[in-house]
Amino acid sequence: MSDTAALALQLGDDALIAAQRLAEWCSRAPEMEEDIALANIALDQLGAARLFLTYAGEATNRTEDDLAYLRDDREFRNALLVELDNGDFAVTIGKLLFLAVFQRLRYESLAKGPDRRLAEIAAKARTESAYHAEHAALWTVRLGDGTDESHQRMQAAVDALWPYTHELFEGDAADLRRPWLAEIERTLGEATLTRPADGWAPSGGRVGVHTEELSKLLAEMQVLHRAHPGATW
Amino acid sequence: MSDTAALALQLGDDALIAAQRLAEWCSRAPEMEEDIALANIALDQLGAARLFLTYAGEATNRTEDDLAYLRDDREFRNALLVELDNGDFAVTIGKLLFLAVFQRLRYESLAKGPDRRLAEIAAKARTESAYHAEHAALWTVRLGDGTDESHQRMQAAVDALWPYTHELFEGDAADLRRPWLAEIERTLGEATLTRPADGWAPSGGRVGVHTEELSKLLAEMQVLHRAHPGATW
Amino acid sequence: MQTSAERRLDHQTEAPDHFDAIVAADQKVEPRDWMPEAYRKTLIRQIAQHAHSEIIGMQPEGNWISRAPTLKRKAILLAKVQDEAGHGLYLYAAAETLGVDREELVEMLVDGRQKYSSIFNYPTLTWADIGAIGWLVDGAAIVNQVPLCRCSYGPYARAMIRICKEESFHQRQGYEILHTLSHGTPEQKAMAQDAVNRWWYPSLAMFGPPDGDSTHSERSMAWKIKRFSNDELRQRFVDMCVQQAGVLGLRLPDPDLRWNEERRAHDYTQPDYDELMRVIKGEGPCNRQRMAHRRRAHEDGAWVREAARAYAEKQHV
Amino acid sequence: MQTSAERRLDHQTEAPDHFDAIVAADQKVEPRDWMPEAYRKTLIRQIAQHAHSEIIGMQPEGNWISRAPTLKRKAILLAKVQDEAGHGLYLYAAAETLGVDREELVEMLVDGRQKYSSIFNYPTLTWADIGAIGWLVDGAAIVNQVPLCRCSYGPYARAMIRICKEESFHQRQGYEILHTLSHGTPEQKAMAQDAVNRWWYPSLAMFGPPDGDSTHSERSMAWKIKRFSNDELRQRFVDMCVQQAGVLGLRLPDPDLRWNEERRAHDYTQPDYDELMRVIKGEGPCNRQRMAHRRRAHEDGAWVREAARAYAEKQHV
Repeated sequence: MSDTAALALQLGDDALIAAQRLAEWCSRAPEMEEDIALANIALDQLGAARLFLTYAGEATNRTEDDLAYLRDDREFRNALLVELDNGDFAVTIGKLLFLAVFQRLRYESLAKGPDRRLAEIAAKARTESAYHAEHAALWTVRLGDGTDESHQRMQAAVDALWPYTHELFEGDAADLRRPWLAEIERTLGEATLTRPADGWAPSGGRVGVHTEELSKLLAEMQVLHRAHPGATW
Repeated sequence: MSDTAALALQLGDDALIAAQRLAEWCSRAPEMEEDIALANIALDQLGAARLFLTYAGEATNRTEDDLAYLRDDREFRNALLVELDNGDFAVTIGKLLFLAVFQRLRYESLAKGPDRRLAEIAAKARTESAYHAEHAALWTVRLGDGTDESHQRMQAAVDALWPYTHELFEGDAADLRRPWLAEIERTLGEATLTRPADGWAPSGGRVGVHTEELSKLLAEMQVLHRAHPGATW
Repeated sequence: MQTSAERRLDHQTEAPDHFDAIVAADQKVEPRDWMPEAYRKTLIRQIAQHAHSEIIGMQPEGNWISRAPTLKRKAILLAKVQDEAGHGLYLYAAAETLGVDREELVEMLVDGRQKYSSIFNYPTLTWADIGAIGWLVDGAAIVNQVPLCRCSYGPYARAMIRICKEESFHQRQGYEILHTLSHGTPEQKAMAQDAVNRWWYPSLAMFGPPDGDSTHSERSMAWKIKRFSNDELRQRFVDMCVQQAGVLGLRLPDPDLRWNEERRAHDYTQPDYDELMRVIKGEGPCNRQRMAHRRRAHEDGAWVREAARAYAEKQHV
Repeated sequence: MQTSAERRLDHQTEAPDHFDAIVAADQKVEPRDWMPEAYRKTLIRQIAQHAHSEIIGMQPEGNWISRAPTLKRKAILLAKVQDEAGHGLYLYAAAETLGVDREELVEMLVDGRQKYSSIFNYPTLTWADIGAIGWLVDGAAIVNQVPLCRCSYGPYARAMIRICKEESFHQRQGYEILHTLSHGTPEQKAMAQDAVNRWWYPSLAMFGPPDGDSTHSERSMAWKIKRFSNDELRQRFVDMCVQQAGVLGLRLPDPDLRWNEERRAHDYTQPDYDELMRVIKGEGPCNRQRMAHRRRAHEDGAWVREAARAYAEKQHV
């Protein structure tokens, strides 16, 4: 697999697994407007995933569905952050905030990069990511600066998720951590939340060593497609 | 499929799905002794399931694993009761009480029945069911007559599950309801619980119309087996 | 110069005539207009029930988002379920023009004082159910709803125009799912037929009890909330489906379904109205599950809504 | 005649000699015997950690019960995980002979004051991990535990005899899973090799830090709690695995692994002890998950344990 295809796969997997998790909220969100908003974001992520996966599979003659439905967890390249359980709404918002700010920065950089196809997809996706980041930041501030309970939950979410953010900046993405941190710290500050200390930095997603959650997510996601090999839907 | 094979399938599916649900408690039970006890009961159910499914598949040349892993939910014949979510410990105990007393009565009757193979399996399984019923009754009484909270939870469990017990007595098993009721009412009485009124009686399991839960349970149960068609394990 | 009390009195004495005139002229009653209390109550009940149905209706289809068989289908289904949330919102907004709060209505749904369409108390067992819901359930909804676009209450009529446009899009998607399945592998075709078998009669029951047994109907007709009887709409639906089923290559599970040349319509077997009554009463396969799901979402979200309120208040200080 | 205080004094002055004599003679110290406080504390810590490891160890393997690929494998795995709960119980009982409560120990596990074996902080990613855990992790446990069957403290030694018997059964089962996979389809063989690649070094690390860095070790040797050094046991394990890996047809992921004729043992690459320290400190892939799981089970079960107590008390009135 070429470096470009590998990168497209990684970007696609991040977006796909994020979409799958976000869609779990459908019909369960804290308010109807938020149900719609989360579904929107899931749809954006899914849309980006399809473009990236299509591109990733071209060289090896695999479709977006081949890649989404016929790999097992050891072959997925998403960061661990996106596969973590949704937890409560604060955890979901925390995951989205950390991911979307990262995605926006990454897409911005790719949109200026040498690969034309990646640049095109990234140019489209970055606008969406900017909206996702804004939406997540808004909720982070509301929850952080809302009630005592919401403050405590949002802080707990940020603390629990923080270790998983380091993995996002592995390899080529290392340069993005500084602008990412600046933006995240601003949002946390506005939300009256404490920025956790760096420390434990779990990783493995980029080489296919995931948490125990991913294979369960995939079991559900892939069950129907795999039960009918070669069928058209 | 012969009537006997159909019956064996039904008995096997009840036991298999019950085993799968009970095994979900493994490493999660309220105390270690109970973790062991629930695993024991799950193992008994699984053992009975294997014998029944092996018998059910013989005429059509299918193994226990063919039947367990290669049917979808529309082909499963278990009662809805066993596929319901575990809920809290009270719900699990309620499900087990209702099922095990039923299974014991049914196995007793089959052990005297005309089909030699069914009779043999049933003779072995009824001893185990008697133990399961006793264990569940013990907990029903403890929870019913324990604290206010446990009483309330146990009553809520019994109320929620009661409608699903009617299906157990469909068809040939109709005669068993009277002795089943006698025993259940005695246990509920001892547990200071109210026997719910009869009314809504959901069914469909015996013809393959299940709850939405079953296909998800099967997605997880079958994922690995299905991912490697024809492999030996 | 009139006092405001006098104006109100004037308004109230003149109002009934005005209301009757609007209805008679097939014009729209608007929120500012006087309307009979019973008209208002009927509309609130109907619009709220309709809104609740959209919200509860997210569940059976939502059940298959995680398992959709291709990414494209996943996107389409997710967008569809999202549309239903949107329809819920328009409808709650329409109801609010009648002087109730959405929160109040949601409470009534959650504690069982108001109903939602019984169709959503059936489970979605396979992917083909997503197709069958689109084709049959959305199809029935459209037949029911198209006349509501001309309903005498303006905000409701306008909401329905928007909703009907999206619903017919959804219906086409469902039809297309079934078409693909029925032209796919034998297993896929069997799955499609099985789904149609299970959803046919519940869809017929969506039009409500037979005209003879229908309460509220006559008055709703007079007020031009309702324009056709349950049985008229049901017949229209049957005739439409027969033709489409032919193209799909699927059987409708009614051995007595046949063209009646004299009536210029299909004869068909009525759904089991006793079953419908039981499901309305709460004894469908999924009533408890749907309500528990909704209630859990509502309760689990309480701290979030509270936080949002608290934050908003701080901004206004 | 002696007063009881005098007897106690006698006992205490004579006791150290008696204890030393028992240990020197390779006999068993029993709960009634006097023992040095440090000996008691060391044993409590070690036995409790061992018990906690059995309980936490249920999780990584429990993760695959629902997905076991055949009913037979499901039954074997469920029985195995159940055995681990049983081992936990024997070991807590052994610890209780030293004057602590199980409940107290469980609290110390749940709030992080006591540890469990770091190996269980790695995830089980595929079915082959169940084989690799049986073969390597249980294999390493047995090499560690067989000498404990001769440990100077009677109740611990006796618990270990029972446990070792079951563990070696488990190890054979794990070996057999890997054997079947490595002789199965190419995908299965790859799965087996992948699992061995991931579990090899963590298994080597189960023997603890190299002898030079090992705290507690010397005193435990003198007390005959421990009989061999970490490195001696690790070497024994490596030599055993090399031979078995050959039969399995799987590679051990160490390019420098080779027989050293001079030492009559295999040279091998040491595990990453820094990683071991990080995992012990709480920074393994699954530490938080394992603890959260245990804590949740403990908390969710509180009302049940309370009910059982309340019921038992009523029976005694």
